[in-house]
Amino acid sequence: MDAIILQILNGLDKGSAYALIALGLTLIFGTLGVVNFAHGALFMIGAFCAVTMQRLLTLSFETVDPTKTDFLGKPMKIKTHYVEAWFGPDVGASLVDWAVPLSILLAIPVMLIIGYVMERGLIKHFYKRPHADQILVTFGLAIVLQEIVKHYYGANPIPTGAPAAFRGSFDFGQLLGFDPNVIIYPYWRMVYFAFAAVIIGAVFAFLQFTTFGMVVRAGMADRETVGLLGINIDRRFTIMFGLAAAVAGLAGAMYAPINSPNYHMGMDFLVLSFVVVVVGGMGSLPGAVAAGFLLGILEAFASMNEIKSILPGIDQIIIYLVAIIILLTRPRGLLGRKGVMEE
Amino acid sequence: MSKTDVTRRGMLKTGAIAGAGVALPTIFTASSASAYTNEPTGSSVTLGFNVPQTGPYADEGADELRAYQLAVEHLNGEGDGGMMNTFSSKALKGNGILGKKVEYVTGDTQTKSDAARASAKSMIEKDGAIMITGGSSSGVAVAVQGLCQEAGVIFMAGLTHSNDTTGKDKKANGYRHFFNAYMSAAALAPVLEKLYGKERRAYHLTADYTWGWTQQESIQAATEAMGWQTVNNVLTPLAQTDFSSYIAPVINSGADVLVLNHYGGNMVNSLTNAVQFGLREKQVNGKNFEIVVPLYSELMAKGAGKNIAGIVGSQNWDWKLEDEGTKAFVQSFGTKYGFPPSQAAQTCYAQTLLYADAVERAGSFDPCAVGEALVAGDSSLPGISSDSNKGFLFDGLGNGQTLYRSADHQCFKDVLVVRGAENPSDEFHLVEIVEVTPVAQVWYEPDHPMFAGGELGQCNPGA
Amino acid sequence: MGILEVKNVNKRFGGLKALSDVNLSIAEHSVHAIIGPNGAGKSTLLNCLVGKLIPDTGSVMFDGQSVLGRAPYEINQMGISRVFQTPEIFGDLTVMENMMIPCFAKRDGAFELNALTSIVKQKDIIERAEHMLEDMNMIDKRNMHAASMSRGDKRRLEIGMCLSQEPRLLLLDEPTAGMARADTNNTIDLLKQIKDTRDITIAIIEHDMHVVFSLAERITVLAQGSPLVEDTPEKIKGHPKVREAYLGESA
Amino acid sequence: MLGLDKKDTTLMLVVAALALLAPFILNPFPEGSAMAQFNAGYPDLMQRFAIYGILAIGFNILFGLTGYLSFGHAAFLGVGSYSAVWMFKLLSYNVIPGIILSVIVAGLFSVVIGFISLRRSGIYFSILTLAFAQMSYNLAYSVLGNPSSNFNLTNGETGLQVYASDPQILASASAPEVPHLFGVAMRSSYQLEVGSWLFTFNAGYYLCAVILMLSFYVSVRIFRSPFGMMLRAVKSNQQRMNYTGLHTRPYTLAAFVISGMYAGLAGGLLSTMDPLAGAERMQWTASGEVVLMTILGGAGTLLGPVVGAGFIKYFENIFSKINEGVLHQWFGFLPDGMESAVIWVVEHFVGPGWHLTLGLLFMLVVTFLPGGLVQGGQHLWRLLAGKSRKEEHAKTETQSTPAE
Repeated sequence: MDAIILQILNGLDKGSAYALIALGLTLIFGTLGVVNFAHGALFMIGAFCAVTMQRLLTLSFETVDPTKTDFLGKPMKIKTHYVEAWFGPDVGASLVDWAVPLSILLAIPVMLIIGYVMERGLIKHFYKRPHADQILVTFGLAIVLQEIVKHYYGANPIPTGAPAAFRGSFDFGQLLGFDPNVIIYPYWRMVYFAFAAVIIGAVFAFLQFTTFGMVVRAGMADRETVGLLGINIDRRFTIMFGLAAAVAGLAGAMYAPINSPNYHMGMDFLVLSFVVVVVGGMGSLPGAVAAGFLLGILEAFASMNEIKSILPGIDQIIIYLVAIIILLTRPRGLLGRKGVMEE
Repeated sequence: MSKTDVTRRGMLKTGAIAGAGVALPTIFTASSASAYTNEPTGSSVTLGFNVPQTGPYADEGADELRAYQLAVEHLNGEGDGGMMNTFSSKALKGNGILGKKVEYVTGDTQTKSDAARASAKSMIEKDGAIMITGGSSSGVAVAVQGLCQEAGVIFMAGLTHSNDTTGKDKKANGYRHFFNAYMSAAALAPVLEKLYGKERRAYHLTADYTWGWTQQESIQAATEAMGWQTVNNVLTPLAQTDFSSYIAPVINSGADVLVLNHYGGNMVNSLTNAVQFGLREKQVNGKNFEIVVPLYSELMAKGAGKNIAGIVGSQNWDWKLEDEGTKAFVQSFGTKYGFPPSQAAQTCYAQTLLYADAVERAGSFDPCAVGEALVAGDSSLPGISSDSNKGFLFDGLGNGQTLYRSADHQCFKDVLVVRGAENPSDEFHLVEIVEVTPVAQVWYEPDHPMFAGGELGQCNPGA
Repeated sequence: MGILEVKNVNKRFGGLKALSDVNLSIAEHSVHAIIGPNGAGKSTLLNCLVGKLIPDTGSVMFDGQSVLGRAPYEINQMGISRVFQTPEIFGDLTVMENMMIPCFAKRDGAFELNALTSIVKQKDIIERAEHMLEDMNMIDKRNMHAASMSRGDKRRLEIGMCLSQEPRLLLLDEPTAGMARADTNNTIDLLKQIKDTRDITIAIIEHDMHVVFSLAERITVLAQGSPLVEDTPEKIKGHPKVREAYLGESA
Repeated sequence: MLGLDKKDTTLMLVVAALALLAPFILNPFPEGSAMAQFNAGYPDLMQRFAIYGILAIGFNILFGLTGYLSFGHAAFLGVGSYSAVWMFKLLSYNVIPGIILSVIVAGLFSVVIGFISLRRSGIYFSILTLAFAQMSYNLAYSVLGNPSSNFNLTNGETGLQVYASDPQILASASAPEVPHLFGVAMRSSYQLEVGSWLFTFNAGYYLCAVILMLSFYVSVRIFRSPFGMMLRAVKSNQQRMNYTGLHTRPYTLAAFVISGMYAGLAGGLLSTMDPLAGAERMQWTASGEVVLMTILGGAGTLLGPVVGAGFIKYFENIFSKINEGVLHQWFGFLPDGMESAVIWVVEHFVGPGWHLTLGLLFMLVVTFLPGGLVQGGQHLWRLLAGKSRKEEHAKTETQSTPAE
């Protein structure tokens, strides 16, 4: 029982990441009809916003300490963080400690700008082009973004810890009446889940309750008609693209403490997130979210020893297997609309 | 835009044949006149450095490349000479190899056996490389080693830790300086016993591919031999990035040690996840819960950050060793690049020097003669009585006295057991050396079951 | 006994009853029009005839054989061709290629793996297609990209493609919808000519009364999913029920 | 000639000439010159050009004609590779059984995957094929390749290879211990020296080249056949197909299987040239690569996919090998400061930066040469030649239909 609850928690957590990426991907599919292979790269850039924030906060000046020597036997240079010099060691250290949450402040404007530039500078010219061309150009862009990040940050993962207050685990089981230390779950992963829930809720509320959202939803359903109403749908779509980029970026920034970011993490997520979006059904936001959580939970269950001992290697293929079964039983995924990306 | 670097076949450079030549039947690029593949006939010789330049191991590849460039400098008599000065064999004179200037070509393995073989082939076929070296994974090492065997050039393996490289998949033309999974396990077991006691229950997470399997098999055998129990061994997909669903079952499994048979990004993530789940603070069976990472590297330590504090593993070499060879190498590398070398860099540097030295001693680039020289002699490691304790004995390349064993082309030397530092003084002191396990303890016979099944076969000169 | 016999056909979409107890008989060699206000179930009925939808109950017999449960391509192979409201042609192909495809379908059936013969060698098909293009008065457009033609030309092409299969029943779904008057009249002339010169039955769904009364020999009026009346055009014109159900709505 | 019209015959002759004279064409620079770095006329790369050309030609039959974008073609490549190596292990190093079996097995595989995946269209189809290929890859890498288990089909990460202990029941003592065609080793080469040029004629390459020409010929025939026209019709309007009495599923399945067999053939040839089959050949990145090759060159054009394949393989193998030392040679003539500045810039695009160059290339080509290198190139050529648009239009009509 405890094992199952733990795997459900894991599944929700994995699902949060899938759902957040898939949500942005679907927004772009649904509103703009663009297959964005660079979406994983946006997630990666978000994670590197956290890394950058950490780097900014740990910018240091060097002083020479003649009493110590470095590995070459020369006098050692001691690095002091500017923030510690300016705000005192305590405030400075806690600022550094809180780098990841603070990076949200960096990630939002950066991702909005990247999204805006990407849409106006590149994607805009590909709305009427075949999907194949969209794939080629966005894939090229993804490679370019990746290589730029690799050039500045290297290929090795970069540890980006959560604030000390969120390290360690929460005894979840005691809440449910289990013995202590049976069902424990890391604080930061719970933060991530809550964060994902807030973002998903905010996006839905935005689309549901604002005029802007209403127009965009109408545009998703029937772009031409909305265009005929004299509404400047293009400008709104640009904003949607920025929003999708911001969602991906925030998902990435907050993900940094869970797994150390590296430059190719976007590609690792790209294929999975496409599977999630399609299983959810093209053009359906709730579908993308539901599929994200469903696949996350199934993946967590498939990695349980009890299941692996019956079906060796099932954890390697579970997502794909489920995707095949769902697509064969439900032609348009869980909640897909007819005619979207079926040609 | 001068001259003729980095291209093939000295024969052409001498310009002996002008006008339309005769079509000559050849295998690979050895012309009928030469006795072996890519016989250098001009004033230079080309080595092929095949390292990962893209993909997750690109940084490791970059460090390997730095070491190679340094080695080439030293061989050509530039720079401070590095470990050439401390190397016990004095055959190298700093005038290239056999008087020929050393040149090199580089390629990208992408950490894929296909791409690595393509890159190595291009070095052999297009650039006339006489020796191929490098790599950062065992799959690639085995693949390229097989290719070099067929092509008739020497392969000096880079970072490859699987038992198979000099076990099941060993080849006459292939040579490994790096240690292997068995040695890691043999070195770790006594230290683990000393640190954590005999009564331990271990839970293994193992990367689901060749290296992971041999690593797990080795460490399980070694720890069980000293009394540990193995609670479970769970295979994890290579592409896995989030290990939470594999870590969670550990919590209530009754295990008090977690062994992470992971490398690179896998290890960084699984360790980070394990620490997140509070395993380091856990008490099980009245003991502190411990995590063991059998194979460490500086880059992994860097990637995992604070999570490695106190976690034990093994290394082939570390720049903090105190011997003369290490000091010379660190000085030389650090001066040129500004930071200390990684173990991948050291093994690549040593392999290049060992190759060059063997050529000098053999007096020829013929792979068969070079191969013989690489493991030549009846010298043996002291303190080990075994018929297979035979090969080329050397010192001064950073690992103390080392035997290049002729039976399987594996180097035998001391193995380091290291631990993640609690409070590293800087980014170069992430790990500290716990113990240098003497070579006698990691010795095994060539027919050990974990290494059985392969044949070295005959050396192939390619002609 | 008509060539097409529809008996007691019912079709529901969730709570909505789209067709209820539809009975229809189309006599061979006649031109039969089905009219009715929006939402009367005309398109649903048509889709049931060609295999796109399967009725909940009832039977649809074509020339004594049931069409129910057969895929559209099988029903087509039985001899029913359909012209769509917006012309469905192969836009990426040339006009000539468009015309050749149904000729192949007629000759080779639903599938033929003739991957290594050249099109150029298919003399009989080329001849047929050219002949039909001449009939349709489009031979000069043979090398045009089909998508780049006018709507009227696309319609002609589509009808030509259907005819080249020599169907026994031609179903037309609002063939003149969205057409200019001149194009509409051309289409009427074309259909008249087809009726006069070919061994064919035509069923037509139409909104445009001008078209209906110029062509139809019999008319079925559909309202709220079931047939209201069936009669000759003259009788239909004056029928009070029709005026009420149909004209009242469209006015 | 051979059932082709004049234009196609010319095209076929051009391809044949390019394939047969590749050792000359790809080695334009003399040995030892600084530009020799750009020579591609060595056996391994020439073989790869031909093999990936075959793969892309086959992929184009599916994607270019029917518009069905398979994201799992690497599975067939991998299956073909494994089949060929198994033939080497069980029978002998003669390449014929290996190549034949690779085509058959890939064909069977594609019947199964195609039958299921083609029940859906559009992106749903793409994801189904992707899912099948990723499952194959993951299983081949781990569960199906554990040397210590009884069922070691793929030899996992190391890759399937021939061991001395393998049966090889048909091996004769006289035949070479490497893949060979009735005794001619695939890696044997003749070299021709002309002045300071050196040209290599490799047996394996010529086998690949001959098969490439055959594959190209078959592809031309398919493009010009009624079947090919039906496939284009599927892409254009499936609804009309159905209401014209044509069953689209067998057409798409046939195209899928043909293209899967091409991929299997390419996989078999890869093993034939180099008898080690690694699981990475089945990874999604490999599937993506053939998609990129086809689109880059021009989907739906006859020559495009081959051009695209050559382009990508050239960058992968040539640009990745340019290192700092080479750059210093090239720019050594510049004054010191300028030299390091130029090298600093160029360095980003070569060696470890070859991915960046490729990514930029994708973006530039698709932005400025819509329709891919071949169509975009033709377009550009006509613009430069100053022909009127009408003429151009008339020309494109007689050509195969452009992508989508």
